[in-house]
Amino acid sequence: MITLLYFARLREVLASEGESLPWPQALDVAQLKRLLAARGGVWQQQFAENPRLRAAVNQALVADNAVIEDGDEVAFFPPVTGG
Amino acid sequence: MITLLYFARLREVLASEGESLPWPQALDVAQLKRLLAARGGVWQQQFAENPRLRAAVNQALVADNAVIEDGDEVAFFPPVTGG
Amino acid sequence: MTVRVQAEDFDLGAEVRQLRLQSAGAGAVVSFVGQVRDLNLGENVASLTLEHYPGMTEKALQAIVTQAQARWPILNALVIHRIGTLQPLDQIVLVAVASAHRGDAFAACEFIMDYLKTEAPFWKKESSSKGEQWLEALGTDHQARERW
Amino acid sequence: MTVRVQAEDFDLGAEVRQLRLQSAGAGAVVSFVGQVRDLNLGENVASLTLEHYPGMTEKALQAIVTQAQARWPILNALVIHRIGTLQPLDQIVLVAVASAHRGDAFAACEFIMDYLKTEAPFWKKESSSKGEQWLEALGTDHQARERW
Repeated sequence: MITLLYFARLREVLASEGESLPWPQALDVAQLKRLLAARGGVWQQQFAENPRLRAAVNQALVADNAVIEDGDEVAFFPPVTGG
Repeated sequence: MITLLYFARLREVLASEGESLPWPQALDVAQLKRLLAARGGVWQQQFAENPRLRAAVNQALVADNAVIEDGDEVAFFPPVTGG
Repeated sequence: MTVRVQAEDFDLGAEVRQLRLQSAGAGAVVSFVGQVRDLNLGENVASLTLEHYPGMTEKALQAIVTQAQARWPILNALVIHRIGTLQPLDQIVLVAVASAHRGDAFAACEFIMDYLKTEAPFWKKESSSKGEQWLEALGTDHQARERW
Repeated sequence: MTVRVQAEDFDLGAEVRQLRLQSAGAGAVVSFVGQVRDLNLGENVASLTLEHYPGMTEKALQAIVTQAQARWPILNALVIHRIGTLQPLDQIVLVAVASAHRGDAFAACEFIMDYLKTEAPFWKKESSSKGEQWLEALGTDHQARERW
């Protein structure tokens, strides 16, 4: 299983704070995004058509080729706007 | 007359906070320094042999070619070290 | 080096005082305070809500401070970032850096702010007379970070 | 824009709070506090005495702030410089700048400090275990000013 977390505008658009997902094999972030986009609707919009989407694996920002292992915490969110 | 003021280390070396000086004609800062250096001793050292001496006329930093008029306030001091 | 994420306000005077008295050899403390602007994007801002990613936020801020320490000989640094709902003129963020010489404190403080703006997981949602909206990241923030 | 030369200590928190609340549209306040180092030139400093040139000092500080205003879109600025005898860890100087965006506040605050260090008529005399001595101006301060 992996833990998925959604933040800020993405959380509102998906109407979800996160979820658990079975994770039988190591895939990368790009592959996870395709998997989520395949749900269609807002999932397709956010994970396939949103170049500004950011990803973190185990609380560190990563690029799309970062590999996700079973047990990882994966977060998706818009560009940060703190400070 | 002009008013002369000495500050910080210069004030201590000259043992003077300042003085008034008759000023019959407009001279520049370099000429005033030669006039003061002619007093000899520490005056010679400070006004003829001290390239780090700074001058202000009417409370604005000036170069040696600034002209001093009757009634002006002229200050001499070491490089500033505030902040 | 201290990093805090909190809903409560902070006391700039008390924080900087503690920082400078705890930093042996410090001659300079540079601090940055960000506040909620009373005018934003031309609309009256009624309030601003800051969301964050608990856990990652603290790690990201600590990593930013560690990078600053590696680049400048700083003696101490403090980052406080608020979360929750804030009103116009409320303080949002404090970054303070103590060092022996002022140039290092200025550089490290600005560096930390520039990195915080682009790497720390906070998001701002604004309530104004036009309703609610998430703030968009600014291109200028990314340019600011690229300088370093 | 405010410039003060005073023997009394100042309250960073209160001063910055006033500055930011009085600056409509301000999103950022950068402040610099200089303090008496507890170690200076390798000798224990017992105290530091600041002499100034009354009248010229205020004019020089005002001129420095005016230059900063001309160069950056700053909303407000404050300079407080202490005179008289100070102890280690006492505050010496405060420069605070409010602006809409942080880059301008950082630049203007550092510019004011760099100019103050080379143009404002203050002189420091140090009392240490080795006796009294006037501090020499640093070449690095002139280099810092030349950057701008």
